[in-house]
Amino acid sequence: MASLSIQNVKKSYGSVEVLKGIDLDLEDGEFLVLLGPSGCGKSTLLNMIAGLDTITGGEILIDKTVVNDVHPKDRDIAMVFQSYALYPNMSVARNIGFGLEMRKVTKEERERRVEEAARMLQIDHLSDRKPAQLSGGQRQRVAMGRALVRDPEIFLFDEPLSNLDAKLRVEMRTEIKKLHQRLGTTMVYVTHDQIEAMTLASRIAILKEGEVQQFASPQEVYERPANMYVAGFVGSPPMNFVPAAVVSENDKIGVSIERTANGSRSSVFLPLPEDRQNISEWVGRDVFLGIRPETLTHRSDAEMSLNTRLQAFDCQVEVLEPTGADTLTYIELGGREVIARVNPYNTTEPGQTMAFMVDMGKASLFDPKTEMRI
Amino acid sequence: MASLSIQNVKKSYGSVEVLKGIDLDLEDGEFLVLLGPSGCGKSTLLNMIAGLDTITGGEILIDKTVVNDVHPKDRDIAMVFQSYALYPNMSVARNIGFGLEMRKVTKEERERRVEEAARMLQIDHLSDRKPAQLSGGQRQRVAMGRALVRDPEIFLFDEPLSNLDAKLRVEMRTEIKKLHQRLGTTMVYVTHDQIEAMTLASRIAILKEGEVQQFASPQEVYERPANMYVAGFVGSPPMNFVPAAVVSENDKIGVSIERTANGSRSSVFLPLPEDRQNISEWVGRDVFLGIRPETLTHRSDAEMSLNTRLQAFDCQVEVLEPTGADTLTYIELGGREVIARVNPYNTTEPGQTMAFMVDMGKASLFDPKTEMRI
Amino acid sequence: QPTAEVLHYWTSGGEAKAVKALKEDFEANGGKWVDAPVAGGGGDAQAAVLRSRVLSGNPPAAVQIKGPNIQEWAEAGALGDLTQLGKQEGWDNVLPPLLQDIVKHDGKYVAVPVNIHRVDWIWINPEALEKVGGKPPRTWDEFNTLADKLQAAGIIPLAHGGQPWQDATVFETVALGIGGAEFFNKAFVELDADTLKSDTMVKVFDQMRKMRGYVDADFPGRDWNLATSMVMRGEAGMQIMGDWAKGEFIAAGKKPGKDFLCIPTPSNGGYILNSDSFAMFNVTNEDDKAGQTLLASLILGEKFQETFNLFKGSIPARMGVSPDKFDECAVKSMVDLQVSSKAGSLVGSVAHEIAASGAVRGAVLDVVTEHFNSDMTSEAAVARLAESIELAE
Amino acid sequence: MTDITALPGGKSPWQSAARFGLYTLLLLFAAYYILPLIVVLSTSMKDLDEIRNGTLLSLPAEINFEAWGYAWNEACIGVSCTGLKPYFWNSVAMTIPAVTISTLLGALTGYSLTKFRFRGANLIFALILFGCFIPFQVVLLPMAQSLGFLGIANTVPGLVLVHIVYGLPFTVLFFRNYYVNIPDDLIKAATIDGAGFFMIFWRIMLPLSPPIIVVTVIWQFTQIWNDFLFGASFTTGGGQPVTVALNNLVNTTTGVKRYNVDMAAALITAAPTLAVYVLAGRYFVRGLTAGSVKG
Amino acid sequence: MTQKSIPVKQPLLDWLRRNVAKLVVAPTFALMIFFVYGFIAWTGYISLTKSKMLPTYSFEGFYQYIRLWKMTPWNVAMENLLIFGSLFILISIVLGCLLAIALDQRVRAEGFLRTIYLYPMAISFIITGTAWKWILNPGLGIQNTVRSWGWESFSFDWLINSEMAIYTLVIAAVWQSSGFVMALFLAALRGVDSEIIKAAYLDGASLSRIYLVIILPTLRPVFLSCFFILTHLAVKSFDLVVALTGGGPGYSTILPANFMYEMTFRRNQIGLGGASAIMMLATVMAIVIPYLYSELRERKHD
Ligand SMILES: Nc1ncnc2c1ncn2[C@@H]1O[C@H](COP(=O)(O)OP(=O)(O)OP(=O)(O)O)[C@@H](O)[C@H]1O
Ligand SMILES: Nc1ncnc2c1ncn2[C@@H]1O[C@H](COP(=O)(O)OP(=O)(O)OP(=O)(O)O)[C@@H](O)[C@H]1O
Ligand SMILES: [Mg+2]
Ligand SMILES: [Mg+2]
Repeated sequence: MASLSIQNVKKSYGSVEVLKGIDLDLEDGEFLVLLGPSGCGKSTLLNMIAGLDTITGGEILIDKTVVNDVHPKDRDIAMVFQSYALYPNMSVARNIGFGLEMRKVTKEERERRVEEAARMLQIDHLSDRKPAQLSGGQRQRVAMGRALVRDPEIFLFDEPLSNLDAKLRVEMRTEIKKLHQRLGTTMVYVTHDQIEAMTLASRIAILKEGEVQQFASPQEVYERPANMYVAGFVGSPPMNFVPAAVVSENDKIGVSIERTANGSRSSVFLPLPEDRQNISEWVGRDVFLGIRPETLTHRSDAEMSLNTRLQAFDCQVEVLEPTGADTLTYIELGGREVIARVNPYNTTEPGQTMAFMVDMGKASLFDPKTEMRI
Repeated sequence: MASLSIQNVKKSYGSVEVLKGIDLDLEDGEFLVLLGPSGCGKSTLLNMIAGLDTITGGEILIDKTVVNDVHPKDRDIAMVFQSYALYPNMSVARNIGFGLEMRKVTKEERERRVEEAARMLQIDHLSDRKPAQLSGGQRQRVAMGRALVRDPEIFLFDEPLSNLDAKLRVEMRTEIKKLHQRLGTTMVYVTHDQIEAMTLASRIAILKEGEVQQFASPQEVYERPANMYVAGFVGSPPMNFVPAAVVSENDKIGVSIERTANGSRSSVFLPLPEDRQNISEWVGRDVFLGIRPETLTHRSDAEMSLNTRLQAFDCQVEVLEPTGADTLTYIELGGREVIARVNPYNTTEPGQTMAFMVDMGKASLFDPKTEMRI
Repeated sequence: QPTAEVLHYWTSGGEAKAVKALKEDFEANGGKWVDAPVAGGGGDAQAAVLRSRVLSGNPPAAVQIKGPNIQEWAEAGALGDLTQLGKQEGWDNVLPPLLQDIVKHDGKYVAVPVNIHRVDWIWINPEALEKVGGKPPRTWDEFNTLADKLQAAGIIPLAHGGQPWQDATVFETVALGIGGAEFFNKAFVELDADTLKSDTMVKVFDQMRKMRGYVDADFPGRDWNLATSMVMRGEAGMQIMGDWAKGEFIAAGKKPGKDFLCIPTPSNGGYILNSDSFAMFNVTNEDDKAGQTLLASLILGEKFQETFNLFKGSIPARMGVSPDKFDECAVKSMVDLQVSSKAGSLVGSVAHEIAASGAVRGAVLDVVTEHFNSDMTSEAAVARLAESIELAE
Repeated sequence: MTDITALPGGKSPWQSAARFGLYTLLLLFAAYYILPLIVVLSTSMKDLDEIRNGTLLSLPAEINFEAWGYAWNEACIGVSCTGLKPYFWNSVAMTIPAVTISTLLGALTGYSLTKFRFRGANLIFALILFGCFIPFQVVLLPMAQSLGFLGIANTVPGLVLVHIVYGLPFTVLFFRNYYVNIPDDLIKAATIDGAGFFMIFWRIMLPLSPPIIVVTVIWQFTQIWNDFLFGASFTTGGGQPVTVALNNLVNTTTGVKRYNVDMAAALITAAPTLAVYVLAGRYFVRGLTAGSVKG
Repeated sequence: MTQKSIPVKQPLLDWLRRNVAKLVVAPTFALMIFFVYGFIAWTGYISLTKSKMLPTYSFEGFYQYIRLWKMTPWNVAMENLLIFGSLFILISIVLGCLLAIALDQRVRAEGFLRTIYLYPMAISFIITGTAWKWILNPGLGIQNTVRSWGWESFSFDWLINSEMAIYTLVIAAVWQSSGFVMALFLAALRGVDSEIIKAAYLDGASLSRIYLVIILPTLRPVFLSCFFILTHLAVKSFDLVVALTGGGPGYSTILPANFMYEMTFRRNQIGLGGASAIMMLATVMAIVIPYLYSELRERKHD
């Protein structure tokens, strides 16, 4: 276990700057998820932590020691690769034990540790198989085993679940979570799946084009996204952005939005909760109102009576998308298509008007110019 | 547009029977989703509908005509492949127009239709690119365009979204849905993603090992799964199966489940709603109680007062998995790990006891022997 | 127009000039010459071509083959009949009987001989000879003495190329010299097992072992003409080779008797004969037939026999050609031929496929060359020779 | 492979020593491979005196292309002194159709075997493939008979046929292994689009094939151009390919042996295949990856 | 939209459509059946006759085979094939592999070196044979050159030494083929998943370990391909002997192909030649058939 500190790290391939100065600080035992779209430089950063790629600028510290010039094998790091990178010619047991073999661990000790890791991952019955004879999920476990057995200072995961099917992905996600809870080792995990990021991370770093957009806990990222990019990237279905104007009505500051109800267009005023009344300088200006689909749902008087931040309005339903547990209901707000997450029992037909409520306590406002959170 | 009828269709490769007698009937304009795990024979069936694979037994009828011996190109079917199967050597426009070219449509007509399709899919600015120069989502659109432009009787889709990332998948799903609403063409869609199936289908056929498990509307499949396989396959997180005993208490038939509360074990009785009281022959026998995570949630007295089928109980929380919109809460019921979907604001710490409620109106009972729905 | 496709392997030195002379003569007489040279290996490559041409039903009109091969092709019915032309031109009267035997099958002419080569020549560099004060050897013992002297003087005694047919060439001159003509024929024509295993044969191989000692280290694979030029340059004292070697000397502007000496290898008036001939294959085309007739009659014509053999270094196949223009070596060859023919010491070459069929020749070559290139004992070689010849039949 | 030399902590003096050793090894072997070419090239540019007096490995005193011109235009092959020129064009006339047809047939066959897996396709492939291993000497005689029967013995078309036949196993092998990796979905898509067998081949498969076409063409071209056995056995006289003429030329001497001419002639004979390798060698390696190596 | 109807069946057209692939394969297949299998059968039959100058067709049993195996040159040829073949294959693979690994280290001028290693494949031995003969000839080539540099006792006379001449064939054959092997290996090395190498680095393996323990074992298919390509080259070798040693000294360097050629064409022993050809084929088959079998079985599960 070790702390990890990344200080103004840069990376260029030729004239292309792939990482533009990354700063991240991790405590001992933290679980960092690097989240970002394809090509944003996640793998590059991970490779640099592992020492598999040189650093163009900045410093990487493990346990407060600069490791820029330390060879990968001396960094005491284990990594699980996206393609698993199992050695195709070796048996499962040999694959897992190879790192120990290279480090001259005695045969008995090695066998003991390999067996232990295999049992933990429930692949002990596969010890003699070759990787080609394993299913995707089993391969993934072997790759994990190879990292586990080493008992390193830091674990690195490069999209370890992206090759698995949806069902297995959920299972393995939970296992990784449990593993971290049990071992408490510092982990860095790369993914572009925001659900994985949310469920696993103690802190998330969201990258875009080689820059960190936000570095915070999952809850923070979800509830108070630093900018529209983060807000749109995290959450599925994504946050709705509704063009709105900040207005003051009856001494309350709120937003005014265009909407269609009963076939005619009109605007609706949604007051902001008490703790968000401090933005008087924005009155009269346009903003984006960010609403997550699950905070925009069918009107329930019972709940409204309990929570004063819930605000009701009517709107015409355009498309319905039942997903089983919920029905995604598409409405038009402020000229944009907006998704509401509605209980399947409370839906109507497309074209009908329906009563909605929105939790303004969980809404965000964004500056349309800078796209930053207000 | 055309109706499609699949009558006792069988397929064997050598001695391996891949499809074991499939019966499906589709009206004009329906959207059929074939859902099933990898290797269950979905692609095989689709290929047989398209005429790309011979039929070992049974008949396929398009518009009431047997097409078993009709060449694919004469069936007037368009297909979108999982790998997209774009012609790498042709430009986007050429790819889209190739089917028309082969059918000797005049150049002007062809260009007109290609342009129209490209505009509809918002890829008209990419006409001159080669597939290698496109992103995944763009390729997917081109593949769609190639099918669209043909204006066929039936569309076939073979996992068209499985190569896309999560975000894009959601977007494209909606577009396909809209497309179907606009064109009204009969569509057959293969996937192993149950969310896609639920949101797109007018009817779902769930396959397992070459046999249809259930053929019904998405709602029917979700709410009244024919057996535990279907119940477990559809829905994410999947339905919880809790071992329970059917008992009669105070003249009400219900189920009795073991659970942990306040650190000690006890059993809880959950009465079944009025309309499910007709299973007196099961009293005293063991069953599986199927509960979907979203119907098992934190106790809300407001809702319980409105809905009498909601039943409350306490239980000890084991693991928490926040996904942003909801927090998946793991509890132990009847000796099994059970997932409840809880609002992030209503969670406690692991190890604490929490009050839950379950919607027994949406619960299913299964025979542990046959695994069929009771 | 008379046309003749001529398949031959005369591509080197004097041979090439000689065949050119034939071509010019043929064309001067209105014929159309289609040249089909197949170089390499003294006819090895040509044999494959010929076989494939015959099998494909499209043989060349005239093919340079010789000895028992002619008989075998005739046996297979592949050769045409020139008897009529032969009668017309009186070949029976002008061809030596030995040659008639070679080119006739069942009493019919199927081929025409071009020349007579003598195989058993020693080519000597007179300067080298003078330097060691030796004189041309008349017995193999003298040969050995001379060779020893040359070796002592730092001159390679025997220029030789290590190719099976060259080894065999030396071998047959030794065999004739030590065993005599009767022995030679008994062994290699009648394939008499006792003779093959006789003590005389052991002696022959003993002499071969000596010869091996007179050869320089670099000999394996050397072409014969390179060996010849070693003699010319004085690097080596002697070479045992047929009279085609003379063509090399002449082509290099050397004069017989002055710049080089030709003497027969030691034998009791023996003469090893080699003769090139053209076999006329069955052709159906009238032009080709006319070409064959024209070619055959030209080849046996006095004029051609003279010009051709002057280039080639050999002597005419037909009798009655004036020796005036021929050099002293050739004249000696002509004289010796008559003498040995009468004395019955004229034999056909084994190495050059006159006396023995391809298979027997090959068997002999195998053993001779194996013996020459290893330290096999003479006894072992003799045993191997008998066995190998038996297998070849 | 990854750039292992650029790893952190990897720049030790030991590393530079290894690097030096690496280059020494590479250059040493480069010498081994290049030596015969240098010998041939330098000899072809020397004059006869220099050849006789100098050592074999010494470089020519001055560059002199006289022998080249002589070999091309004047050298004697048998009795005709035409140089290699006419034979060179014979080879061209033989190689081009043989390469084209065998490549095309190989492509079609490979396409049929992989994309239309009818029953027995694998067996047929195995049977065809076995043809790669047949020693050519074995077929000379029956081939001669067959060519005679077909009436194309001793003609260029006959030779073309021979080369097509014995080139086919290789071309089929290359194309099959390449086409196996092209997704079947592409064929299915085109079938649904209404394209027929040949249309798919022409419009989809061929445009995807350049890498393997390069490999096949290079392979076939060198094999056919360099062939000696068939050329020597099935042709005579003026119709011979250049390799046979080269052999005849080298063995034809009129007086002195002109080694410089022989070597120049050898280089002229080798020029087309050498050029192909130097110019397209890169695609060759690349195409091999795509075509014949799996795993 | 107009009503489109499903067309009626057209029997002939349908048949053609269904069978076009087979029809396309047919000519190639027919050519192979006739020109490969037919010819093998013909040769096989001829080997059972007493054919000499020209083929004859009267059956004689295994007479030629018995003769064949009694003949010293044939036994020498087979022995030579064994020595030459095993050395040639072994050295070519080791050298090709070594060079490929060396070239894979991001060396400068890789393209240039690769071309140099590869070019011998482009040239026939008919062309380079003379050059090799000179280089290996003690009086002209390396020995002479080294001696002229002053090392008088240097000796390299394998070409003219009947014990060693077979190794000169190996030298020249390796020269010609190892570049090709190198290309195959290089192509395969370029295809190795770089993540596997990274993983091995993290596991603490050194470069040589990585190649030895991880990369080379994964190249098994390439080794196999090379093995079969080289085997068939070895059995087919003919030009090489003709150009370099002419079978000599003596017949110490002949190979079965040369023996067969000599018997068939030079010694008018077509039957015997046929028998030796069949023995050569049997040698190849013993190696190739198991390979083809495993190759095609493996493919089934792709
Ligand atoms: N060796 C290289 N040379 C040049 N550019 C490179 C190299 N490796 C990566 N890149 C570029 O650097 C950028 C970041 O690559 P990286 O692999 O880190 O992306 P990523 O975030 O891991 O994406 P993905 O989710 O697709 O794995 C990409 O634009 C890529 O093209
Ligand atoms: N050509 C074939 N020969 C033998 N078996 C085959 C062949 N094609 C498919 N199969 C087998 O048939 C079964 C069904 O295959 P199919 O491709 O229809 O599955 P699928 O449901 O589409 O799976 P996936 O979701 O992975 O695409 C599989 O077990 C497969 O192994
Ligand atoms: Mg990556
Ligand atoms: Mg499929």
